[in-house]
Amino acid sequence: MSNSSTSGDNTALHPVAAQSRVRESTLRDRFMANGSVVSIAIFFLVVCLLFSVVTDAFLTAPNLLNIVRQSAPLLIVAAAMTFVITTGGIDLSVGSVLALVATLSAATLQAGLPWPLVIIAMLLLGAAVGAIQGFFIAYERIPAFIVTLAGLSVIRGIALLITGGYSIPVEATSPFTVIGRAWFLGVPVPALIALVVLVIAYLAFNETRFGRYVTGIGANAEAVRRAGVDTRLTTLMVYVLSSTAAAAAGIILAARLGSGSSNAGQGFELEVIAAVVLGGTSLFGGRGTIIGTILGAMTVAVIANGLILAHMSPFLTPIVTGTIILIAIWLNFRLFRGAIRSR
Amino acid sequence: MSNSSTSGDNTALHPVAAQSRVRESTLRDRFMANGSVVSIAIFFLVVCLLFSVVTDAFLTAPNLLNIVRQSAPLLIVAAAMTFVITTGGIDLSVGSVLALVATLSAATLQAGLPWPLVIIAMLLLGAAVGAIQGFFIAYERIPAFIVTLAGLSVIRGIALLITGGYSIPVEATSPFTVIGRAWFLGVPVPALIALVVLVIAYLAFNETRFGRYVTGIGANAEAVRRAGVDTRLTTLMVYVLSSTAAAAAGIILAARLGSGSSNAGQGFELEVIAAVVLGGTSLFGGRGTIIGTILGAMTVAVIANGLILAHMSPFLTPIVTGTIILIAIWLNFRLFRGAIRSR
Amino acid sequence: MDSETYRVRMTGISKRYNTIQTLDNVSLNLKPGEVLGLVGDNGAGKSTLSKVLSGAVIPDSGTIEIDGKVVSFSSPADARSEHVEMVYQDLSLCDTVDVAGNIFLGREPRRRVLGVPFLDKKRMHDEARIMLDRLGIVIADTRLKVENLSGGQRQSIAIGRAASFEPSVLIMDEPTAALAVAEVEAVLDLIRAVSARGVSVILITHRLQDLFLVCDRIQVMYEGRNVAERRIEETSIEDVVNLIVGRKFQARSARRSEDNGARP
Amino acid sequence: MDSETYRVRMTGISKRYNTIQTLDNVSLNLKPGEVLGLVGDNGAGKSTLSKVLSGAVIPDSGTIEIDGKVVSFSSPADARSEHVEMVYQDLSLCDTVDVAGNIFLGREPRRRVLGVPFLDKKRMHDEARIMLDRLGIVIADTRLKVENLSGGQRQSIAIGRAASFEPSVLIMDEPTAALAVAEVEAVLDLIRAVSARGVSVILITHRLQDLFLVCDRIQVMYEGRNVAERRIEETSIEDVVNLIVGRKFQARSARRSEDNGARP
Amino acid sequence: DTFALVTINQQALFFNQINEGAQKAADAAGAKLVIFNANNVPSAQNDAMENYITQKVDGIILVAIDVNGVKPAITAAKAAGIPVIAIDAQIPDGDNVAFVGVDNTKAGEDIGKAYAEYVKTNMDGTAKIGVIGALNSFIQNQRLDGFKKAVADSGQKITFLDTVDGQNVQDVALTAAENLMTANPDMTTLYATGEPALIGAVSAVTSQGRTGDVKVFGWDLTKQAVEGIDAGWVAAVVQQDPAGEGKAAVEALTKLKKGEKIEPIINVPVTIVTKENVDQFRGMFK
Ligand SMILES: Nc1ncnc2c1ncn2[C@@H]1O[C@H](COP(=O)(O)OP(=O)(O)OP(=O)(O)O)[C@@H](O)[C@H]1O
Ligand SMILES: Nc1ncnc2c1ncn2[C@@H]1O[C@H](COP(=O)(O)OP(=O)(O)OP(=O)(O)O)[C@@H](O)[C@H]1O
Ligand SMILES: [Mg+2]
Ligand SMILES: [Mg+2]
Repeated sequence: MSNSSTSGDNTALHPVAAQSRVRESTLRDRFMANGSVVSIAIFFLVVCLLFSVVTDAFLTAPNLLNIVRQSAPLLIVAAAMTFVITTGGIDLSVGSVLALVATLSAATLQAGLPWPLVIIAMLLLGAAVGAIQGFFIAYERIPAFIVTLAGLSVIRGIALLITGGYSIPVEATSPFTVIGRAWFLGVPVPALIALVVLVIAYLAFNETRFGRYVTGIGANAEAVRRAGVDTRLTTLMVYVLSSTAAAAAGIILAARLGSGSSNAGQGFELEVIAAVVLGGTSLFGGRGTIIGTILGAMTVAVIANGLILAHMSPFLTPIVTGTIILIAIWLNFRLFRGAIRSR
Repeated sequence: MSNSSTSGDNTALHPVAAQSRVRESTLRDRFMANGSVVSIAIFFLVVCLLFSVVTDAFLTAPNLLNIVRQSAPLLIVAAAMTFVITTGGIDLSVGSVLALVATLSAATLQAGLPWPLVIIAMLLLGAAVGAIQGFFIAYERIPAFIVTLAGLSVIRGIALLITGGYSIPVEATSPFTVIGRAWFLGVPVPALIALVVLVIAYLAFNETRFGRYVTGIGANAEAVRRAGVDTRLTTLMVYVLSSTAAAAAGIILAARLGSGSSNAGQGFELEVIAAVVLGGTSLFGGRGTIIGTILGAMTVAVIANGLILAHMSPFLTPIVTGTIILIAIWLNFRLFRGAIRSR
Repeated sequence: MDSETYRVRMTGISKRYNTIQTLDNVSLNLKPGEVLGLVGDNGAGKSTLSKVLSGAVIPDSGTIEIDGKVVSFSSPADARSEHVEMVYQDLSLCDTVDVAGNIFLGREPRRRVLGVPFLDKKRMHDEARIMLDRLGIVIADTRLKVENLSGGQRQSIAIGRAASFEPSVLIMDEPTAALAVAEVEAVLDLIRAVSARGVSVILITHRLQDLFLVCDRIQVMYEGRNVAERRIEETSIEDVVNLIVGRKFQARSARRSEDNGARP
Repeated sequence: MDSETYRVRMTGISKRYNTIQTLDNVSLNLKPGEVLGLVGDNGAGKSTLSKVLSGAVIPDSGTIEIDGKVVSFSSPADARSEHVEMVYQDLSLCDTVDVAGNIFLGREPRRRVLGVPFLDKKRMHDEARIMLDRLGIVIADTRLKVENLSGGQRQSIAIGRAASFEPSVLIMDEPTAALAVAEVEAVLDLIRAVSARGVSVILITHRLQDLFLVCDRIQVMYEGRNVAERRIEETSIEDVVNLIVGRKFQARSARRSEDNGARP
Repeated sequence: DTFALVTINQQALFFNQINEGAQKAADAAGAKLVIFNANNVPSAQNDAMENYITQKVDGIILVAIDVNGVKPAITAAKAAGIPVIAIDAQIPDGDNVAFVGVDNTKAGEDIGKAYAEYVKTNMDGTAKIGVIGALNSFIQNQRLDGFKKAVADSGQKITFLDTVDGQNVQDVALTAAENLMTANPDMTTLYATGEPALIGAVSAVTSQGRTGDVKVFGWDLTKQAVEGIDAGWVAAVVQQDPAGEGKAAVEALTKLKKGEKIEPIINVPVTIVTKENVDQFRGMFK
């Protein structure tokens, strides 16, 4: 090979290896890389700090435990919804599934079924509802929005039909109510259940193939399919997850309220999706974070709690809530500009 | 140039020009190409046919005019929402804007403002609300879901604050009510307004640069930006459109009901989005159709009307509605399999 | 020739998309260890044909035999289980997944903790690093998401993914389009190495000079049809150019580059 | 040389993405009618540098002069108004928009009906057809959505878009990567034609032989820095290869292709 | 004959009891009753009434959400010769032929008086009260206003703490009530303006372990409320007679059909349920 290069050096033609253009990643880099989670974390802390200063009651153990107990259903369903949204899907039917399970568990308990059986049956019911919806979405390729919107309507309709509009009481003496009301090691049982669910969700999302494929499907479903993954089954499974989580939330709610009503969980789907999106998961799929979702859900719960503790007029509450969220997110986006993608 | 090719023919080396591999597009091809619109059109016709057979009253002029009058607000806002969703965005605040405008127009009329001024002021208010939300979405790059969810909360909160939870009556003698109740050339005025809005929306969507950029932003916002288009302004404008449309709907509603209530338009956002998605517009952006949206909205309206006329038990109505929609869409997807993308 | 000696036999493959007959009765044969160059004009149907073999596209008609056995691929998973791997022209990467995750997509190594199979991320990153080094590509960190990588870096990831898992048929759809000179050499070396191990390779490329460095045979497509097949010894760049274009064509960019430096 | 004679002068351009210094004090000069070949290894920073000139990326520091006037591009619209056009490596097409719509994106011809400016779709389709024919690409219908086109067809649309609107600076980032042989020729002809009209062209490519057919000058980047510049008469493929790789390198795929047909 | 009943929702016992009462009366009169559920959407009520008018039903019974917003539809019905009877919420200056139901402001005053009396006798005349309302409900706002008026008139030392919005949904009301109690540890009484609010209030008092020091007042009995009354910490609940209202409305329409005259206001009395008279309602919640 003829060599007409101007440099005769045998190894390096220009002095490049001397200095690397890649520097070690600093703390700031890692902050920026996880911009959306850091952003909601800061926001959460600021909100907590604010309410600790403004009200006396906020930073007391009973109040904090109250908050986690109240938000257990939200946390559980939001964790599952993170999977759904990360695939680029959506599940609008969770509020209806919650209502159906709440009424059905009250009704079956009233009919004399033993409580462990009721719980198992309800979770299976949730899984079945999710599988049906997932079938239409994953195998028949109907947009998730349409399928779960139809589901929302049908499932709440069934709850209505079962109860005839009455709310069905659960005997306060039934061991079933333990799930919603009891304490264990100084922590409310619903909070413990939520904790377990969240840990499992975190591991499944970040440390298993399933979680990997969920992210991949949201980013490029065809690429994942071409990699030989059964994307349809994976997609179906996320809806099974979200419906089962909604069923668990319904059980907890019925146990806590001591009653199953078909109007339970009205608007719950929006609340759940809001928590997930606030946490930094993208509605376009491919980017999800369980930690963000937890922070998003807790932020919503803390604001609702704190405003009441601060004796905010109920007429001002929705205005203040919306404004706080918007302004805080905005400040955080300015802080992390460039690190966070709007999509 | 040395020629070592095995064929000596000077023009064509293989016989290809003889037969073209592209055939004329047939009617079926064009059907398939517009799969989602054809699908919802068929569905709409089937539903109409069904109710014509099942009920006597459905296929009467007064009833059909009723339907269009009732669905005017839905049609107007859904047309605007088609733009929003086609950019890949979403506007959850339309129901709240509708309520705010309905209450404010009743309140200002009561305060003695002349009705033309009220209408102009309300439309401007809608535009301003849209511009504020659009600013956060387009210029500050906060996800549309979060911005408009905060908007939903804040704006309805303001409506609630203004009315104190009561509804404000509009004098039945005020010319303002013409907008909602009068007839012109045998057609209800709201229907005429909707018609004008729809024609303009159709032209803007398909025949103008603005509509082109809306689709382009949904498909690949960065590509449109690189083509030198001010994508931020375009994005802001779609939210101005949707809020202004919601304001117009609020005016029509207040005029028709003769009352402004902060309860108006609860859940309206879901209804609107459902009509748009049912029509074949993709929630992921880049694919939108105004004709589909019109058909989607009319389908929803016809089902609601038909079930009432058919004396369906209210307990069964949600179940039947959801089931009809799901099954019909499913059959259509099977029919047009391959022609319709699930995203 | 006895069909038993073929690794792949595709016969009568046709595929229509709405108004366009993308593939029209196309055949393709491939022996073990053979490197086949598949060339043709833009839109000739090369990618579609190779996607049929990788299971990503289901043909309207036609049969596929692998090692003499008729197969019917209803999804890429089926093709993968027959050890058919493909580098797609559009790369098929998940933008929000990191480099190692993309390479191992669908085949992530796992380790059991308390009986639960978790991803073995350390192994993924270590092995990904080795694969990338073999392709000579510089990527600072296998934990980077692929969305921000350069065109060539992305392409290497797609190649690494297909080549690293013991394929018996390896389809490469314009694998070197975005690669710089040293990386192209590495890919050509890779093709030589795997074919020496008995892997059958289909190489689709518009860099015609590369064909003569690695291919045993060349097949030319034109408007969705087979039009010619040549053993590499029997042909020349000029011949191939003419076949692709469909008439005599003077392509200076594909000619011998003796006149380097001379401006037109 | 007097700065007045330059069409483009970029000096001291730097850009950092998180941990990686993608561009480090890079300069680039370009005279009217000149064709500059910009080469470098994968990930060297070629695309990023050209995006800075097209306004798609805002650099951390550095200045850009166009025709002796300092400009500051805060968006591609600014660059377009200075007649800088670019073919992006990722093509930047809107998949759900049709072929003609993509070519005219941002510059749609309009006609007034009752004073309202509607799109002049007929003109768009007619002119798009003419442009595509000039590039020698076969696309059945300009009403097709680009999402289903082949890789080469998509690339021609991106080229047609940038080249057709009287640019004064035309940047082409690997415009021929997916093109077949005849289409490559057409693009090279196009480059020659526009540069003859006084348009300055920056051509980024890994097909080194093409550089010698159209370029006046070659600039080599390495790991985000300028490392060499050569007039085309003073260099050879081997030299360029060595500069790109950073050491002496034998690239048979980039060598004179005299030994066509000889297997390794 | 076909009568249409346009209701607010079917998730509160109250409305379902109206439906049942009306259904029974219709069966007795040999008429057909069709029911429309507006799911809390005001304009849906308007739409449904218009649909029934085109279908020419023989009479419409209406439980209005937005009392002003249904007026045009009522006027249209009158013009079409279809009588409309309003239940539960009176239509101001409406064209409806009659109103059946409770005067909510008045009943709010009644429970307010009972509350003031309770505070006077059992709590030495001082109390702090929190309210769980439903801001989007016209009649529930009336119940609160009447209550406040009576309390102010009573001259007892009663402080109104916060009002929280339960949005007429049980679980929302529960969370709001729990937070209300945390915010006001010194609260001694609670007033809930509707059924979901009362269920939420009762669950919250139990879950916070405040049954010893918080007395609950409210509207619309449920099983949980009855148990609270038995235990003593639910002091008084306004019980309406929704079935009676439904029945009265259908009967009025039947009378009209026969050409008889009816009263423009048909009052259905409420009962304030306390420990003394709870037994007569116990049967409803088995
Ligand atoms: N999914 C599809 N829908 C419609 N048409 C398609 C689809 N896929 C491919 N085509 C059409 O089939 C033809 C062949 O496409 P293909 O991608 O196979 O070409 P190719 O030979 O790989 O070209 P290139 O060299 O440009 O990559 C093109 O005209 C393309 O428009
Ligand atoms: N938006 C971004 N975020 C983070 N890193 C980036 C971004 N854009 C480019 N880079 C990094 O900068 C480096 C240079 O990228 P660039 O695309 O300019 O390379 P290139 O010279 O065009 O390479 P190729 O020949 O492969 O196209 C790469 O290492 C890439 O990972
Ligand atoms: Mg191809
Ligand atoms: Mg590049």
